[in-house]
Order: sequence, then C-alpha cells, then structure tokens
Amino acid sequence: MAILVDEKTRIVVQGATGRQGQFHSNRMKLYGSKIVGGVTPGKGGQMMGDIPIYDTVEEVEADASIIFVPSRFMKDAALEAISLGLSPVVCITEHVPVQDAMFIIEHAKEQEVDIVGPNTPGLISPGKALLGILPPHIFKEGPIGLLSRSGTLTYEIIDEMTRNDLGQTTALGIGGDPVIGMDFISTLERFEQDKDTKAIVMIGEIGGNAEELAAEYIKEYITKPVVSYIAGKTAPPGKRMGHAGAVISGNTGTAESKIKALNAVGVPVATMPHEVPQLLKDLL
Amino acid sequence: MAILVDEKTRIVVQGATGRQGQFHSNRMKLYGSKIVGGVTPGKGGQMMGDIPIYDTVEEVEADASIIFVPSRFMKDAALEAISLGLSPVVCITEHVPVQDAMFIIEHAKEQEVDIVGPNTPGLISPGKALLGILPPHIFKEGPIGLLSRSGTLTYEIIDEMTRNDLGQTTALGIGGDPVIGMDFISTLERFEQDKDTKAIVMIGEIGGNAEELAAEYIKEYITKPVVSYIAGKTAPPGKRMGHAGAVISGNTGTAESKIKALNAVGVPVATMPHEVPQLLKDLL
Amino acid sequence: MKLMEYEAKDIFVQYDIPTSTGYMVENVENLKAVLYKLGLPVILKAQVLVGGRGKAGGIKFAKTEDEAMEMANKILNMEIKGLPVKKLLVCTPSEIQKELYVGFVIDRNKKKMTLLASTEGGVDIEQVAATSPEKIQRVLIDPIIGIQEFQCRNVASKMGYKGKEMLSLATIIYKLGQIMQDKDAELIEINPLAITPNGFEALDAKLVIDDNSLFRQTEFKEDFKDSQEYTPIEIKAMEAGLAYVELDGDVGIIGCGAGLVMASLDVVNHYGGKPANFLDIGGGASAENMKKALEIINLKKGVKSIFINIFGGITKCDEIARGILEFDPSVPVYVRMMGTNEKEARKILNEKGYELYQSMQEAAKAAVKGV
Amino acid sequence: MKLMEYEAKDIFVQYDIPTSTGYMVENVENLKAVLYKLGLPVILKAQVLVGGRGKAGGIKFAKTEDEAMEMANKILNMEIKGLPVKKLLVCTPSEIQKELYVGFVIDRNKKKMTLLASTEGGVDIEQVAATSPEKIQRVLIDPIIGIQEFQCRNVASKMGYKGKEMLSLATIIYKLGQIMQDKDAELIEINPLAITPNGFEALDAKLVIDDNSLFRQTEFKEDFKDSQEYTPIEIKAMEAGLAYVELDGDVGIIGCGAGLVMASLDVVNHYGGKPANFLDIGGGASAENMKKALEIINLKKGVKSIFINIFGGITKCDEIARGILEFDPSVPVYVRMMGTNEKEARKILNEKGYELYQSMQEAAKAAVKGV
Repeated sequence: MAILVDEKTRIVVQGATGRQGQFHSNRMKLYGSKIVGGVTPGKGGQMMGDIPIYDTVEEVEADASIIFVPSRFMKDAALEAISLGLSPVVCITEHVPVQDAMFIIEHAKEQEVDIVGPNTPGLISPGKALLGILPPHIFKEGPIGLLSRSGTLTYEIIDEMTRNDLGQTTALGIGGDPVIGMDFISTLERFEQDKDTKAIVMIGEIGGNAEELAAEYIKEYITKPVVSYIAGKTAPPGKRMGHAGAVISGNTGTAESKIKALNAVGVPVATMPHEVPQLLKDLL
Repeated sequence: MAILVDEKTRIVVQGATGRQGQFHSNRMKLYGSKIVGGVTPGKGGQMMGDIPIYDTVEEVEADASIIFVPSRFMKDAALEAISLGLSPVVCITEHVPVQDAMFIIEHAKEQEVDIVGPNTPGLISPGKALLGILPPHIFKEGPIGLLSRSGTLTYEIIDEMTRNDLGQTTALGIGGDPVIGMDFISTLERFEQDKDTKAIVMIGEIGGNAEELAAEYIKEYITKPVVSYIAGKTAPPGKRMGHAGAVISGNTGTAESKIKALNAVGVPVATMPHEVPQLLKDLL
Repeated sequence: MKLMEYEAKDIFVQYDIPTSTGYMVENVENLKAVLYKLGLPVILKAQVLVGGRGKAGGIKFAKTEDEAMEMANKILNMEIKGLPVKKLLVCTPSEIQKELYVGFVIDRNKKKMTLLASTEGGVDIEQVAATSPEKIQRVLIDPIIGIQEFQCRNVASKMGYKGKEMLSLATIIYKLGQIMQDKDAELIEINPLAITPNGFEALDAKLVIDDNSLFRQTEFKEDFKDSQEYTPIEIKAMEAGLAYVELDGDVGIIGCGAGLVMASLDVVNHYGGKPANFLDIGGGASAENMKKALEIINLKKGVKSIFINIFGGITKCDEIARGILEFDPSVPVYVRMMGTNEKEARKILNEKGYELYQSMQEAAKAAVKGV
Repeated sequence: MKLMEYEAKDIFVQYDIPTSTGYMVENVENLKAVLYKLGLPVILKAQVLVGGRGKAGGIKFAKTEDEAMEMANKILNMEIKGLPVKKLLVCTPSEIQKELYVGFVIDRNKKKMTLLASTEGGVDIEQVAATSPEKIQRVLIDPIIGIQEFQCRNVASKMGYKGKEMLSLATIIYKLGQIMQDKDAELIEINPLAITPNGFEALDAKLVIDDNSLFRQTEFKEDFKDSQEYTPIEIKAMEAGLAYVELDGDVGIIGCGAGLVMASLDVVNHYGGKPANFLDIGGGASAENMKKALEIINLKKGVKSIFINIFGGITKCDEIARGILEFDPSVPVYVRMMGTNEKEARKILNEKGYELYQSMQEAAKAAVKGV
C-alpha cells in the first residue's frame, strides 16, 4: 500500500507540452505511472510521444492531476481539476501568489479534494507511481513514509535511507511555500492510516510553526515511530532562505523551537541529514 | 406546530431603527414575536421602546433574523446573520441586485441557513409569531399552510379563508423577485413535514416556471391536498407586472402554462381569489 | 434596463470583444463623416429596444453614398412596433461564414448565472431551446466564485473548435461573463457571434442591466430615462415611484400590491372588461401616492371607468380615500376597500358620492358595466 | 516586497484611510517648499525598510525651519542598520490621545488571511501577542468570499467603540482589508492607528506585497529593484534568477535546492565553520547558472573557501561541473557531487584538479579546514 497514488491512479498532466511538463510527463510514464493524457489549451489533438494531448481536462478520464502551468495560470488550472473532483491535484508550479493558493486550497477543501503544493516536487509511491519531479531511481519500496518541505534535501536523505535498505511506502514533498494544501498534519494522518507504513520521516525547516503543530498532533494521534530533520539552524532572522516559507519572523519559525517541540514529544531529530537512517534503525 | 418560526424563536431585527424597521419591530413584538434586539450599526446602546439596539448581530442571542436595511446594505447584513447561523433570515428589503441575492442564497445554502426573500412580506405562524410585515389581524390559527409570491393578494385570500374558518399553520411570502431563497419546492417540503398542516394553498403568478416545477414536485412528494391561484392571466408578454419576477418572456412564464401544469397533477386552480376557500373545503 | 446595440458594443470594445467596426449616428448629416471613415458598402441598423427590426425594415444594406443617405433618412423617420427610431448604427458588413450564439442569463430556479452557447446562432435562441435543446450548452456559474476561464474553454471546445480558434472563442465567452458580473447584468447575448475570415465577430449585442444595481452601476444611471423601453406615461409613473404598465383596454385599474393588481386585471377580464393598465401603488401607500396614481391614469386616452382595489393590510383605507378625493378624473370611479380603517374610508368617500364595494368581484363587475 | 512608509501611505490615501498630512523629500532643498505647505512644527521620519529607526535617531521633531533643515540634513546622511537613508517623510505632528493596532497577515496554518486588531497599539504587536494574547482580536477571512464589512464592525465594536467612532474604525479596517486583497499583500499594518481630536489617523504604515503577484500588480514592478530590502549582491543574484542571502562568515556555499543549501550551512556550522552566504541555484540548474553563482560569491568580500553541494536528481552533475570550470574564483573550491551523471562530472573536474567528495559532511569539513 501507499498513500494518495498507486499503480492504478489515472493521471492527467496539465501544462503537459511545456519544457518541464514534457520532460516529466515522459519520465513519470517511463516510471510506470498511468499517464492517461496531457492538457494544454489550444494544443488538443496532438500526440506527445504516446501521450495524447487535450484542450480540456474534462476530455480525459483521470483520477488525479499534476500541474506544470506558469504561475499566473495555476489558479484556473487547479480549479479546472477540482471541478472534476480529481484528487490529489499536485501543483508543481512555484511562485504562485499566496491569494491564489489560499483560494484553491479553500475551494478544494469544500470539494473534498487533496491539493499537494504549490511549489512541491510532488510525490512518489516507489514501485507504483511517480506523480512529481523527484528522481525516481534513488527511491525503493519499503516501510517508511516520508514527508518534507524541501526537494533536494529529501533526495539527500532518501538516498541515505535507500543505501541503508530503508525503502519507502510514499515520499511526499508538501512544498516550500507558506500556504500549502496537504501539510504535515494531514499527511501524517494518511501515513498513520496506511497499513504498510511502519515509520515516518518528517523533514522540516525554518519558518512558521507547522513543525510545532505537527509535534502536538504526533503526540495525540500518531502511534508509529517518527524521525525528523530540521534545516536552517544557522539561518538569520528576516531573510527568505530560498523557499518563500523559509523565513524566521521575530521569534517564530526558528529551528531551535521546532527541534525542541519534536524532542518534547519523543521524536528524535537528526543533527545532520546522514544520521536519519541510524535514528530510524534505532526505533524500528 | 408551524414551519420555520414559533413562539420560542428569538428574533433580531436588522435595520431596526429606520422608519419601516421601527414600525414593524414594535408590531411584531406586539403580536407576541420574541424580538430580542434590534441592530443598527452606529446606534448600539440605545433603547427603542423596550427593544435594545445593538451595533452588531453578534451581540444578540438570537435564532432568526429579519432584515429591513436599504438594498445596498442587504448583502452585508445577510452575510452577518448567516455567519452566526441564524435561520431563517427574512429579507424584507426590495430592489436587491440579483447578483447579491444569488451570492447570499448560495452562501446560505453552504451554511445550511434558510433565506426568505428578498422582497418578501415575510411569514407568520398565527398565534405564535410574526416575522414579517403581514397584517396579523386577518390571520387565524388553523390547519392550512399557505405560500405565495405576492403580498396583498395573499392578504386578500387569507381574509377569505379566515372568514370561512380556514385558519393557517404558517403563511409565507416567498417573495416577488426572480431569485429567492425559500421557494415553492423547499416550502412545500416543510409543509409536508409539518404534522399540523392538513392542506396547502399555493399562490403563484406569471414569470419563470417555478409553479410548473412545483407541480412536478407535488406529484412526486406531496401527499396533502394543494389548492392554487395564479395571478396575471391577462398580463402582456415582456412587461414587468410590479414584481421584478412577474414577467412573461417569450412563451415561458404564462399563467396558462402554470394552471395547466397544476391541473395536470390534480391541483385545482381558482379562477378568482375568493374561490380558494370553497376549493379547500371540497378537498378537506 | 435594456441597452441599445451600440451601447452594448461600446462595452464589448472596452472588454476587447471583437465587434464589427461601426458608429452611431442620430441624423443624416453625421452619416457623411461616418461613411468617409468606414468606406462602402455599409449596413444601417435601427437602434430600437424591440426585436424584429430586420423584418420591419430597420436593417438595410447600402452600396453607395446616395443609397446610404436615402435609407438612413427612411429608417430615422420610421417607427418600429410603435417606437420611433432616433439612432442608427452604421457598420461595415462582415463576411459571415457561420453564426454562433453565446450569452449569459439568470437561471431563476438554479439561482445562478448560466452560460448558454450554441452553434445554432443568428436565430431565436428560445426557438432552438424549444425544438433542439441538445444544441444548447448550459453551464451554471457559482455566484461566489464567479465565471472561470476553464469553463469557457470547456464550452468552446464542445462547440467543436480547436487550437487558436478555441482559445479566442473561450476568451470571448469569458469576457462576456465578466461583463455580466462587473456590470450587474441580467442578460448578455451575442447573437450572432459570426465567424468571419478575420476571426470571431460580435454582429449584434444584447445587454440588460439589473435596475436594482443602478446605485452602484452609476455609468448607466443617466441613460435610464432616455431609454426607449418605457412609454412616456410609464416613465411618469416610474418617477412617481409607481409600477405602471400600459395596456390597450378601457378599464383603468389601480391597486396596492402587484399580485392584487394582477388579480384585479384578471377579474375585470373575467367579467368581460378590458384593462387599460396595471398600476400598483404598493403596500402602505399614502394619499399622495393615490392622487398621483389617478393623475397618471388620467393621462391615458380611452379610459372609460376606473377600478380602485385596496386591501388594507399595512395600507390604511382612510389615507387612500383622502387621496382619491384629491383628484377628480373625468370618468366614473369604482372603489373596493377592505381592511385597516375601512369604516373611516367608507365615511369619507360616501360623503362625496363614491360607490364603495367590499367584494373585489362586485366592484370589478360594476367597473366593467360602467364603461 | 516591502514598501516604504510614504509609499504605503500613498495607497492609504487612495483608499480614503485617514493619514497625517505629509510629503516625501529626497534632499534638504525640497524641504523648504514642504515646510511652506505644512507649516511648523513637523516630524521628520527616515524612510528605511528596517524597524527601530526611532531608536536609531531616524525620527525627529522640529519646531523651527532651521531646526528642520539641520535635522533633515543629519538624517539624510545617516545609515540605519547599514541602510543609507535616502528619503524623508515630513509630516505635521498629530495630537495623539490613544494608539491602536490594526493589520492583516497570512495565517500559514489556517491558510487564510487574518485580521488582527488590538487596543494596545504603538508597540511591537508580536510582543503583545506573546505576553497578552487576549488583547489581540483575530478574525479569519474566507479566501473565496473575502473581507466583509460586518466582520470589521464586529472587531471595531469589540475594541470598545460606539456610534460614529465605531463606524469610522470599521471602515478603516475594511479598507485595509481591501488593500490587502486588491494589492496582493502579504502583510498590511497600521501601527499605531492614533486617535486624535480629528478622529482616527494612520501614523505609520507597513505594506508588504507578495513578490509572486508582481505579474499582475504591475504598479509595483518598477519599485522592485530600487527597494532597500536587498543588498547589491542580493539584487545581482535575483537578476540572475538565483536565491542568495548574505551572511557574515567566510565559507561560501552553493547548492541546489533551498533545503539542501540550508542543511549545508548547518553542516558547515556544525564543523565550526561560518557560512558567508546562502546560494541556491535551484533544481535542474544549467552550467550557466553555476557559473553565475560563482561570480556572485566572488563579489562578496572575506570569502576564504567555497563549498559546492550538488545532489543530482533533476540536476545533472556533469552540467554543473562544466559550469564550475567556466569561472575561476581566487579561493579553494570543495565540491560534493552525487547522483545523475556523477561519473562524467568527476572526470571533468578531476582533470582540472578539483577535489571531489561524495559525502556532504566530508566536503563541509574540508571547506571549513580550507579557510
């Protein structure tokens, strides 16, 4: 088992014919994801390799969507996917205005649709489906669920895990923006429900207090072992560290606060990324 | 029993200190309605007779609201009442822009709040509560539920009914605008559920096809006898007959079509208003 | 309020909806300058707020300047369904390859704005709806979220368009929806939306603004009284705050409340009379309102008797009675009054010799007889 | 992007939010004309995008023209927290009776815009939030429906105001919310919102526009690069499409992906090094991106070694390797590379004598040692 997607999930790619969309459509299909069509308004009727291109999402029989359109078109594209009840809708696009993100997420909530992102690398259920831009070759099937605010840092840690024979049920990038759809808590909830997930890795970073809230949630509701890493211990206040959401404001959002909160509920936090596999082994 | 309001319903009056609001607040209270407060932003703290005036609806412990504010403030006032879950929210105000009406009604639906109106005389559960501007002295407790698109025509028919000893559980003006909250169907549903209502009078008029849809609904779901009157048999096409909603467009909205649809499902339609009591007696 | 074609097209231009180039002229003198700008041939279109102007000779094709001047002169001196033509829209004719329909209406039952589209344009859309409903696409628009671009692409795509044409059509539909929302419209229509060698073009335009929104749609406020939509007496009534509709019978009818007045018309008709009008003085009317109502009826030619039908709920009968005494029409008046302060009213009117009835049908009968 | 106080107040004026009358001046010569318009006394406020300008001497009260000229001269020649003061806002002082706080922020966890209000204004609102959270009202705004007037009245009323004062305060809050929505703001604040004998007055103004919205908030686009928010090197990096933050250590750090670069900083720090910067070339970076990254680091003074940390997922290591060879910094470079096309990269860099590491911690250690 896995969360959100598996080998049966029929996936439509919105913004399929752009540089990024094209590259990743093929890559996802190659990995085995069931890509049933691409959508680029005005380009319907073409074929992109063996992927048919449509003008509208409505023309495609799909269950889930992944979106690569430029940020100014994200709101419209996401509302199109939500209107058809596709879920999850994975918003890869970065630089989405926060008002658009809030609008999409609120509407998705009303329609009971899961939004991943925006500004996310997406997710992978190894051996089943890739619905994102993560490098699939470093992943491996196994019992660990991973959720992260970061992309490459995730790959770094996944790589260490895979080398240590700690495969993954699903790995999900929740996205680096301040306002995102699936967050630590809603993703933790899914991993808790997933029978095959035996332990969870949660990769956080500075900014906001999502990790602190996740710690409270873990204490209350998560029975499976959780291991964490928090990036940004040396980040100065008031500066955006790459991700729009990674900024310490005043006293909130520091790595110290997050590490403290997680340790307080029994979640070990690795000092350096490569220590994660050992912490996992200690708990399994 | 009665529908929507009874003697226990705590009512707040929005737009209470205007000419209309003041007159009808006192009149409703005099009738026995439980008026717990009036709201006029900026006039909070005053007393209007023995009715306390507040700045915001939030300050009043109420169950239902009746709104008398000028049309440009209707949307805001209704959203204020809806935000607190008050129900029903009776919108007496006329000349409300249809976009505002649609917005209010959609939002109320999401929040499971009943909107009556706009442009309605409101409703009365005789002997229990008056939540509107109807003249209470012509009403009488009894077993008939009445719903109507018109005000004075309702009074005309109610007066005939009361003279013929046909009292009412609740009489409700759904309003004369094209887009209204509680409509024939949702009101018929309530009367069907109300144990004390033994028969229903439905007063329609030209414009739209709400009566035709109501006829279909009656056929399918209403077990109680229904009697009707339809105004506007001599109205010309394309002209608004007083009510914003009372206009025949092309072939739709004619009295003939409505009468035909109602007759087809066994609902007798009075030729003239004063015939309603006899039709009721024939069926009871 | 209905806008004229040229007014609606001005708004289309603001929203970048492609329309055929054209200018409005009010007299033949201005036509010359317009012809100079447009070149020949031209189409001359009478600007009136009723349908069927083509059949009535209100739309003409002119190949030469002389022809144009002559036709303009003719159309500007014509009446269409009783409305004098005061303005002409002069356009360059388009090469029409196909005609579509797109528009937005308010769906009263669904309580939402609805997008309508059909590949069967240029004809009466209600006709299409009645005979081939499957040829019309209907998309409900969420009143809180508003029109979305993807909805317009869905419609354009289902109309059978692809590529750039699909995108252009979707954009036109989206802009139309935005006008509907931004301008508080009750109805907006392009019929026909033509396909020409230059792409899509709005050949006609229909736009009805919600009268109730004029407090915020201030750009239309001053147009209101110029509008051809109402007869002079209707406008007078409107100014007096009364709801008045002109009919062609001879029994003048005044009542309180739209439903009651409609019923009064029906009852008069039932007894063989012909209503001359609909006049609603509203609930809680004053003596002044009543007086004005009588004045307005008096303006109408051919009224032979007047039926006043008052059910006193909020309305006070004595107040109405006083109003009746303030104006003396030249024809007999039959008053039916019931309800609040009925006795006082009866006394006031009896003293002046008015016939008073308690029953609506008796009063109606009398008024019909009195003609 | 943060706006200066005077820019935010210009927007307030457009929305009819009462602010103290004032003018921006960039030099002492312009001050005279302003003093003529405003009269005396005046307050001179340094326009900088950092807090604490009052304590730093950036806000002065002047009673005479000479005093004003002297102080303006002083402030315009000062630096506040490293930022040179280039502009002054000159205002007529207000008679402050009480200071309130009103503002809107984005609540990341609730995923909604939130209205904040407190009767404890004029002080750091985060301080109030930490010590007396009950003194702050928080109202979540539905992202689809947007700010509603009644919500503002509720807040104004709970702040203890009545009558006209309540209505004025509610209107100010509502307008502030509209600016937040209309201008795609991330943050808007009036702190303090003063009560004066003339009513409410915004004495200070904070407004941060969402950088991601600049494609539609075109009025702010040109301000972007003038902004004091970033150091010259940061602006250069931004123009090159790279995320760069200046720090005060000596180990230059370049990586792909924000999280990985943050982790790189942490690891360097763990081994006793001091990061000189944060530089993210992003996922899937090109050789050109890498070259530019090195150029940017090279601009920064005091960098003694450079740590490049690449995890090749979408990023191709050989591409990055080629980029590294295109620019030769004057300090030693320690490269850690893993993943896609690692072998080719290794070959390319080994040939030119670069030290290559597979492990992030080993590379970090070496870079710290290399200082």
